[in-house]
Amino acid sequence: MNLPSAHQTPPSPTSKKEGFSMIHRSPSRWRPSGLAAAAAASAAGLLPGLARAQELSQEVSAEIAAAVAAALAAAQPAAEAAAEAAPVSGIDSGDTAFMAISTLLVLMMSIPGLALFYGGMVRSKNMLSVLTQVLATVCIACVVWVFWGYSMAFTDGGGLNDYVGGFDKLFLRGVDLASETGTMPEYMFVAFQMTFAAITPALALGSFAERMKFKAIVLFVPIWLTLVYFPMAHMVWGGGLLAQWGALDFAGGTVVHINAGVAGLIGALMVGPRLGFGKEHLAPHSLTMTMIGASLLWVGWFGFNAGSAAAANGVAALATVNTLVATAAAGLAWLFVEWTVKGHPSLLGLVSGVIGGLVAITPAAAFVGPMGAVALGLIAGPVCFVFCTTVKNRLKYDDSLDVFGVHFIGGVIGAVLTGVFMAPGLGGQGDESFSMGSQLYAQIEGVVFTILWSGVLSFLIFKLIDLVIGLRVDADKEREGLDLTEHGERAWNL
Amino acid sequence: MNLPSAHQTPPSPTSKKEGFSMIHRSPSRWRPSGLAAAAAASAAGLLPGLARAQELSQEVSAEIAAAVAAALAAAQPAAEAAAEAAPVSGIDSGDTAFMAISTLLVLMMSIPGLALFYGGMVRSKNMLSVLTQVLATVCIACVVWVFWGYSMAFTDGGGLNDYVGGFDKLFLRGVDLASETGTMPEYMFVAFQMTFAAITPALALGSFAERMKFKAIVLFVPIWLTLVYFPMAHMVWGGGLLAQWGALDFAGGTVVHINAGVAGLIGALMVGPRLGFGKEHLAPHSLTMTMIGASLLWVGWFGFNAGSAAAANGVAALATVNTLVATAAAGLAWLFVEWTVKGHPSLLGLVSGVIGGLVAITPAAAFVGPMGAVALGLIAGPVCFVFCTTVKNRLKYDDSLDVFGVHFIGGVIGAVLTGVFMAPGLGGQGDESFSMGSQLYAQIEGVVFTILWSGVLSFLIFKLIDLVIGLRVDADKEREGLDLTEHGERAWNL
Amino acid sequence: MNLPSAHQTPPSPTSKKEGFSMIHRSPSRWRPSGLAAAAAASAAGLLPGLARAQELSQEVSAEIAAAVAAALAAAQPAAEAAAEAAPVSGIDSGDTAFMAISTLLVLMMSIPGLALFYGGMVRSKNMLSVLTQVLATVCIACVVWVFWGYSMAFTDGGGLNDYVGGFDKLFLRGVDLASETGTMPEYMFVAFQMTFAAITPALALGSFAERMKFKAIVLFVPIWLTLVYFPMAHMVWGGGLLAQWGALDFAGGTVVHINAGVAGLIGALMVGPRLGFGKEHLAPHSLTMTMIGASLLWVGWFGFNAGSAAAANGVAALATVNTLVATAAAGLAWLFVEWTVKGHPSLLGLVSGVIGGLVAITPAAAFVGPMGAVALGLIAGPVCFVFCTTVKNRLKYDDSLDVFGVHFIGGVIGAVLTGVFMAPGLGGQGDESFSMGSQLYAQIEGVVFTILWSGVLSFLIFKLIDLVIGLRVDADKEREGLDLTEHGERAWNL
Amino acid sequence: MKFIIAIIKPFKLEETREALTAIGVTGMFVSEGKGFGRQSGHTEIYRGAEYAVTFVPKLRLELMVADDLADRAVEAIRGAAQTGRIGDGKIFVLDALQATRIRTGETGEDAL
Amino acid sequence: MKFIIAIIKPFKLEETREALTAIGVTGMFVSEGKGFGRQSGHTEIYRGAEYAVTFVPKLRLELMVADDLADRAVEAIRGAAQTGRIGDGKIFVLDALQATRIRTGETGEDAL
Amino acid sequence: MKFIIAIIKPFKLEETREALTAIGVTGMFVSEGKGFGRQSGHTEIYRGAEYAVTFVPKLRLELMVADDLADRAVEAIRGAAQTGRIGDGKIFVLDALQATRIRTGETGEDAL
Ligand SMILES: Nc1ncnc2c1ncn2[C@@H]1O[C@H](COP(=O)(O)OP(=O)(O)O)[C@@H](O)[C@H]1O
Ligand SMILES: Nc1ncnc2c1ncn2[C@@H]1O[C@H](COP(=O)(O)OP(=O)(O)O)[C@@H](O)[C@H]1O
Ligand SMILES: Nc1ncnc2c1ncn2[C@@H]1O[C@H](COP(=O)(O)OP(=O)(O)O)[C@@H](O)[C@H]1O
Repeated sequence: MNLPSAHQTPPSPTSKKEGFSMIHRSPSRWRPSGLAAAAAASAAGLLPGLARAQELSQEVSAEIAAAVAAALAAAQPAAEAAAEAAPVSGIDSGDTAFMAISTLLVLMMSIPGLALFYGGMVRSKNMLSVLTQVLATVCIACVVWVFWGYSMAFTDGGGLNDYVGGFDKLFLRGVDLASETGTMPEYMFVAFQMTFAAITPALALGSFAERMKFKAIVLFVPIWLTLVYFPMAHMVWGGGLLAQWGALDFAGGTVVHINAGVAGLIGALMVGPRLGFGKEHLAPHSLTMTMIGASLLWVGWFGFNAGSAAAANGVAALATVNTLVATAAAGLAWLFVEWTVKGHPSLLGLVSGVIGGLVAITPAAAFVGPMGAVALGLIAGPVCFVFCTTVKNRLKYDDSLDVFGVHFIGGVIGAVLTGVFMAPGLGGQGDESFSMGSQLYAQIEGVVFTILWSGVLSFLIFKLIDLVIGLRVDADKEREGLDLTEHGERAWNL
Repeated sequence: MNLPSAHQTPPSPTSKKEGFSMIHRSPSRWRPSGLAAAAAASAAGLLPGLARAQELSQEVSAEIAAAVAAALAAAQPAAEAAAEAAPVSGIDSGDTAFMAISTLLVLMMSIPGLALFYGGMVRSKNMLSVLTQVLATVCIACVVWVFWGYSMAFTDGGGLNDYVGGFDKLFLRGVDLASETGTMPEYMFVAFQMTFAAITPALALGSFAERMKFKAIVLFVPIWLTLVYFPMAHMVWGGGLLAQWGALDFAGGTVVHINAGVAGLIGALMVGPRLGFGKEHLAPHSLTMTMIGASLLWVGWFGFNAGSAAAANGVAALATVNTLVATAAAGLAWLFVEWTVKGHPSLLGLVSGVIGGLVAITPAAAFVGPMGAVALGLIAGPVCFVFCTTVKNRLKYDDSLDVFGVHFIGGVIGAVLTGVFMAPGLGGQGDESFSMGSQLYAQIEGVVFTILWSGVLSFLIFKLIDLVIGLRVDADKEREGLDLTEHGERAWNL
Repeated sequence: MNLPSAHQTPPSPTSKKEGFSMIHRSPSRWRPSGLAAAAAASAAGLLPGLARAQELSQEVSAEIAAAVAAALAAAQPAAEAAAEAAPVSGIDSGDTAFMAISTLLVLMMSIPGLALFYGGMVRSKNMLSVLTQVLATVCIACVVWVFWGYSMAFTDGGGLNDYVGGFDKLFLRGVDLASETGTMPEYMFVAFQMTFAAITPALALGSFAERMKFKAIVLFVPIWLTLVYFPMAHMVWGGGLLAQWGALDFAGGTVVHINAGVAGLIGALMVGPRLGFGKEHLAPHSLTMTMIGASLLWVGWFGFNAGSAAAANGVAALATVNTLVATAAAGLAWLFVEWTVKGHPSLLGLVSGVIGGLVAITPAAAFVGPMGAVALGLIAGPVCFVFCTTVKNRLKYDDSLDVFGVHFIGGVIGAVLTGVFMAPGLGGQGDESFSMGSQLYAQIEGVVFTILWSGVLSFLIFKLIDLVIGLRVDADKEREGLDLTEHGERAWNL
Repeated sequence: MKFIIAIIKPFKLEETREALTAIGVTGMFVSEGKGFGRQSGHTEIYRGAEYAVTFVPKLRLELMVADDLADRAVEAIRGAAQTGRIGDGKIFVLDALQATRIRTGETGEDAL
Repeated sequence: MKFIIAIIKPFKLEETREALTAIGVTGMFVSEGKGFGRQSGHTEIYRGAEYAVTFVPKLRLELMVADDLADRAVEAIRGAAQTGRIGDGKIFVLDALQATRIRTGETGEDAL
Repeated sequence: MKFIIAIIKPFKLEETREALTAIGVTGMFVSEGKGFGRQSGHTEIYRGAEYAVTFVPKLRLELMVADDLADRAVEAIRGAAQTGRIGDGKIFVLDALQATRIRTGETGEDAL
């Protein structure tokens, strides 16, 4: 495929183009062609997709690049000498600033965004348990990421490279102030990807909220990250299997949302429904908090989607527009469908549509055009609505906060329809070689693989934890609320 | 006038200077003078003010620019060849990163910022109605903007160009990854301006909160945007009438705040006062939420004001300082006046002053110096205080959340005093040709026009909606609260 | 020392290197060597540390720089002429964008971050008093900063320069659109530093919350800023005494956290314990708000720490990673220690650890490696835990919100251990000349000086205010709550 | 003395208090709660889940009055709290043995 | 008429209401509060401070019933609210003098 | 048995509970509310709007006690809840017919 996203390693890096793409940025990177080739080769090693996605619209043939470089080299012998004598940086301050803000936006998505979005939907006696679980998940993920996660996701895995990376960068060995990834410092890339690892397991928590032991969650997160998430990230973004299949995922539809949605559902099924589910009034204790959370998720999602362009450029700008309009369309679609079907346009419906739209646009963020994004939103909103209302009620599983109905379903819609709306005829970024049939095939292949991988392994992990310490709190504790019984605190003393 | 803001098209674009201003940024934009002139011409077409405001402090004569370009061209024939053969990008990654963050900051102003600021001030039974109205407004505006809003605001309107743009970019036709506006991708400019279109009608909602039908709001927003906002944006920022008059509005004092304030007041008068207004205790249900909202408004307002510089430069930096100090001064001024007059320094007073200060500095953000900004704040705080307390109580209109008293009054103060504090003698950015008299005249002309335009059209729109579906909910529903009756939900179940 | 932070002026500026470091950024700054030297000299004057920290990893000898410049000068005589004729800007748009976002992130730390973090921990009857105090402090600090604070901190103090700056830039005299600091506009530097001045006294407020008169706080803030904070900022970052001693403080461990922690403790001791302290249930009224606040503090802290790199580069990226992992480690450490010792893993414990970790990594942010940061967090969490639980209970002082236990203790741990973990053998950024012994000595010297300076002066200020207007509200008012009695409002009307 | 309990619609509190003050009642205690009766509640829908809420918000007044004031107090409440629509509430009268003012220790009608 | 007050565990409200409706009770008033009794509370720890919370959350039902319904109402509550574990609560019965329906002015059992 | 209702200042709860426990009271129920009486309220100002809030926050205790404990209970409350300043509250005593412990079905004084 010729439209890899920022996270992604294209199957056959076109090193010369990459070389140029790095050249035409800033004088500190003007290099004679020999150096350029070397730089290109090294850049192609890990994440050439980064530089590539940035330059989608600006590609110029390598010959011209070489000519420019040669001309300059001729005019500036001293510069060449300097470049050879000293380390030359490929860092772009604008891109680095952009990735810094993207990093903290994705952090803000988890805390307080997701924590509030979820916390507002549980009963007030379980509010703190949700907040604690999300925050602890983020903390655990950060530490595990720099210990072994980054290495497992973004280094060469040798014989296992199709599935997982290796241990070359355990404890960030070898990463230093001079390391670069694309046009940013490697440390920034480490931080940006860290926040993705943090939010993914936190998303899954919503499915089994209000009844899971905190101890079980503290075990689940690092094991699941290690066995499920890091390999998935490697397979999609680190040059593994799915990347080779050509499945496109701009910002994490499969790796993050489908993955978390499946894990959540498995967890919900294994821990069982909440006491009183289907009988008692399990109403959200504060839709105000849910709305704040959803808003911060939307705001933060620019870090997620536009940040996945890995540079402040046209691709990021397109992702920005799409992240606005797909979301708005999905929110409105849910709202109006609910208004028609249930008689009231609810805030919870509107924000649910908003999140569904954000999820759906994630894999497609810069592959589709703005009108494709609107269409995607208009589809995602109502389909998620049907799953969260009718389907869930039919099947009677207790996915407390609809992680499956929103993140899984939204993720699948987005992943599959990326293969449709990227068609140039539909305003997408596919080029003349684009074939909807084969792209759809690759997309569906990616989705199915993710479901299987995440489903089977998540099941085994929950099973193991259940055997060792048990997944669920006592009925009495559940009734009194996890805040007091698990954490010894109370959320509101007004 | 020679100090246009970022949004603004100066009456006679000075294309050569623009050419240079684009040149002295990044090597990818070094062009032989012929290309430079061409680039300048195209840049001058739509939004030359962008590039221009950026360079306020750095203007160099076009002759020198040409000389530089010529010298370089001589030294680099290959570069010239390359530039001719390939598309050359004028994108600056730093500016693009800056506009990306500005875009999401303005989104954050609406949600959750404004939603919480307003929501906290209503009674708890109407909390969700406010949150839903604001979020739905944002969603509607996003979709309408990419459908026809952007085109109506920022394309040439042909014979009607004085008042409104045309339909060349309906559904963003013609905007693609390669389109540029100033030094950013056009998509980013589309996104940035989208967030302004989203917050403006949302601001007006505060005037008629707690009693308007949701259905009426869902109708009001797209109609008002189409008939009132898009033309106003065109007239001030898109090269229309007010731009030609020389009225200055750095970040949206007239287009956003006066416009919304007038629409809000008209709405409040037409829907009538809330039941119990003037008799019952209509106290804010959560000043905590109001304070969170006000804080996020302040934080987000940097996107609004500094972002309006359209580049990460000295102009943006000055707007940043001013947005800090004018706000702080206005907050303190309201606080101390209230302390003296009413006996208590209230939090609501402090945040009201803060918002009043933010509104007042908006049109003036980079036209005045920091001391002018402090002065502006010290004036805006107390004047808004008088309007929200004494004047409103005298006239007995029920502008629920003081949109008129804060946004309209603050906007007028800022718009008019821009004509005063931009005087170089008062530390402002006016140059030797600045004449306070004629600038004041232009400013007042702009304000009066906005009042008339927004007032008349808003009246007609509300009248129409009232006739078709009615503006107001039943008394019983109003008493029970809009949350339960309109949205079927409840904000707090603690 | 050879690893100064962004805020810091190294004892002997190496002007030639600085000259180069400015050269290798953007063509607009390519200057013939004569100009380069001049630029270097001026840059070295105020804040050369800025440019320097940016380039830590990229230092190239000045000779090569000069050669490059000479070669270019030879090839571009017209460019030279242009550069001499016109002002040449050293502004980097990426760095400026980065500092803009850092500025507003630090503002967001105070409001709503800190306000909510603190407000959630008090009883609901005092919620608004905390919010008002924090917001008013921010407003006062902004105004005082542009009036005289910036000048006192960042200009030459003549004979008193060891302790405090002078009055050259009173009311920002001499700062204009063309002024630059490092690679950003000076206005941006003014704004960034303003937000540090705003948060520091706000941090101290937590110690004496729930009983101090608002009037006393309104007096305390400007006096304390003037006598304590501005001189400290000058001594550490403005070229004063502590900078000369070689004490390292990347982002404000001494200036901000130790300083505020000491002032807070003094205030708490002088105003006395709250009524009912040690007897009644003084439980936090909303840990939800505290969690939102802590999350926003974490997110905003990137502005604090990474922003202190003053540029979007590898140093900022390292600070970003460290600010993630030290924090996560500290949060988990507190959580698990509390779980073991007290039986429950509480949310308040987790967020307290998070804040403790953020404080501890502040002085060390880009001086230590990621594994050093994890170690720092693992130490800071439990030590702060012991202070906030055991030590405070033993000594029976009523530091309401543990400003001393978290900010002072965390700050001291971070400041001292910076001298340990910056050792290259421990993954830190110290170079071959690094000596742990002498660095530790400098660090401790800095800490002790800060304690004395802040302690003595804060005591005198509180004493003075107590004599003039009294520090504490009446017992009846304290019992009814400050919200109603001091501010005439009520936080929640649900 | 008589102990009177009244369940009323929340927005009627101020009028009711005024009516009681007018006839000489000097004190009362008000608490919030939810009532169940003829007045139907509402339905709340949260995503897929629909909840029929049978309770409606009400206020509860309680006041101790001298015997001779009891009937007038009942009448005052009835007059002020009435809207004529379902759900207006009830007034209950119980007999009481004793009242004490905590501040002074006075008992009986002096305590009111 | 009898005035019945019942203190119950919060999650037993719905069952209790249904049991009462089943025997013909048409109205009641519910309020929240906290009870002190044999059932022990819990400990909350906030940083260094430990608080033993002796009160536990309970609901309070009150309903006026005709004399002949009183015993059955007590029985219905007992049956529905019982879990058999400590803290189930109490039912108190008081004698009442009068009831008035605010909407209509009806009194006595007609008012219920 | 006697049914005692006490309106007290909120910060006096703990002392009052202890005083009652000391004389052998084993249970009670506490709810929040607002009182109207001699103690004046306060004024809240929100921008232009001033509200005179006539109600002040109070706690309401209710407890059923054996006849012979009633006087001592009233005395205990009075002693513990008194500050001597206006607004200290009231204690009301009503006669009760019956008490039932939901858990066991015990009635009368055994139920307390
Ligand atoms: N038997 C009762 N005992 C206690 N409270 C009652 C009783 N019946 C009704 N109520 C209270 O009175 C309120 C109003 O009663 P409802 O039957 O809805 O209408 P109306 O007052 O018009 O008869 C109810 O919400 C409930 O709180
Ligand atoms: N004497 C009493 N007067 C009023 N309420 C009481 C009394 N004793 C108990 N209660 C209420 O009943 C609740 C349950 O009582 P408790 O002694 O804990 O258990 P049990 O109901 O099993 O006897 C208490 O929480 C309290 O609210
Ligand atoms: N007649 C009454 N019936 C019920 N409650 C009363 C009555 N009078 C006073 N109260 C309650 O007692 C509280 C204290 O009464 P107040 O007159 O303010 O002071 P004091 O207790 O010193 O007489 C009031 O706030 C109210 O809740």
